[in-house]
Amino acid sequence: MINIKYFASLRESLGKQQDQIPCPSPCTVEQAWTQANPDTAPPEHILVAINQEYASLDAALKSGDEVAFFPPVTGG
Amino acid sequence: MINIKYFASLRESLGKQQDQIPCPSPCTVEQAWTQANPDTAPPEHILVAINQEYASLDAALKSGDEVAFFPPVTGG
Amino acid sequence: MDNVRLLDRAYNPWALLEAFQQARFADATDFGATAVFTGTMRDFNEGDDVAKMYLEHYPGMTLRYLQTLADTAKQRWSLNDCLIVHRYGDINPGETIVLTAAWSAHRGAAFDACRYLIEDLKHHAPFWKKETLANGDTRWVAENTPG
Amino acid sequence: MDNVRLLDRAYNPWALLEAFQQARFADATDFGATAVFTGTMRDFNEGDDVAKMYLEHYPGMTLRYLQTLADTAKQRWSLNDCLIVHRYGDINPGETIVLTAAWSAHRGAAFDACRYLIEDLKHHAPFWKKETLANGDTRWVAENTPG
Repeated sequence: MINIKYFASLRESLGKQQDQIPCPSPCTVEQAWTQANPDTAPPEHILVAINQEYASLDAALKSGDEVAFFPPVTGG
Repeated sequence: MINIKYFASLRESLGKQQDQIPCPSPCTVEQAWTQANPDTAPPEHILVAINQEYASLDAALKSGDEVAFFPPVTGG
Repeated sequence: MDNVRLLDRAYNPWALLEAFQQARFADATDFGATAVFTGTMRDFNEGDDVAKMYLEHYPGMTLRYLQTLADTAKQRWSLNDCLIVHRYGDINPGETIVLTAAWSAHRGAAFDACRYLIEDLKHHAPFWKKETLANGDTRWVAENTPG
Repeated sequence: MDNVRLLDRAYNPWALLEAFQQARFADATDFGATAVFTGTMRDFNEGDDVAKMYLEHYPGMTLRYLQTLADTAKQRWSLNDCLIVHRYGDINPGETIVLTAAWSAHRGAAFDACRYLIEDLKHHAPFWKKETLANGDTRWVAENTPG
């Protein structure tokens, strides 16, 4: 399984804070998004983290990974 | 009269912290130095202030001015 | 001595700095320069009055990201140490959101490292601000201002 | 609120900052960024152990110079305020010699102004350091290190 998390405005616009999907091998981040959100393309400036480190949409996932999607950060 | 002040290493090497000299008009800062210290040329990197504002060796003095000579500053 | 901290309530940045420096450098006299930045919540943004703010973050990733950032800065500038403190949750105008600090033998390194910490944090640390305006509307802050 | 101060004894820079900010910005929530620099006396310089230091200055010119510097910075960067504190007289290792700080709506202005204050001060404010080494020798510090 892949654990997906959504944050901030993305979490609100999707109306959910997480998903859990099966992990067909191989599976990229973008494929995981599409599987979890078949009717919604990933927003243009979306950021991705795999296991809490920044990654790209074409990075490969393996079972048990935590993948997070979030908008540009605004801390500080 | 011109009031002259010396600071820090310059004060120590000259062995005095101030001088008072008459003010022949016109009189530059360098002439005031020479009058007060006839046997000693002004050190190469000497700094000058007239009435507590930076000035140059060729600036003109008038009676009652306070002129200060000091080495490069090392505060902060 | 933790040099990266996440806090869920208001803090006094100066008291925190004093305590950190006391504990971390009690008898040390080998740093000559300290540079500090604090970011405070303003009561206006993009022309609107802001009543309060909610700061969401990504628990787990946040601390991890900031610790790597602090470690990177310490190596890159040979710092004696550095410090990053960041709020999350509900925040009121006038409260300190973020604090970055760097201790070094030389002022150039301290300044450069302190600024690097806040710039990098603003661009990469997983925090998101949601403002509540004076009229009750809420909105996510779209992007940070340039440094 | 005096934003330029000369002190003849040890001070706690963080407590001073807290008091200044409290008095100066009590209810103000219009500054978003504060940048601070403190310079601390080290116990070594140019390869030698330093036991203590005497900081001579030019009374009268010093305050005047620093006040002009503070006013210039406030105008140049549209600061909410800035602060310069400097010791003179006898100083021991570990004590804070100088503090510069700048408050602004934006972090770039706060950083740039804070750094300008310390750089200009180091090159122009009439202070001179005389070190007493661990072996009892005394010497005037010849020049400041580059920023």
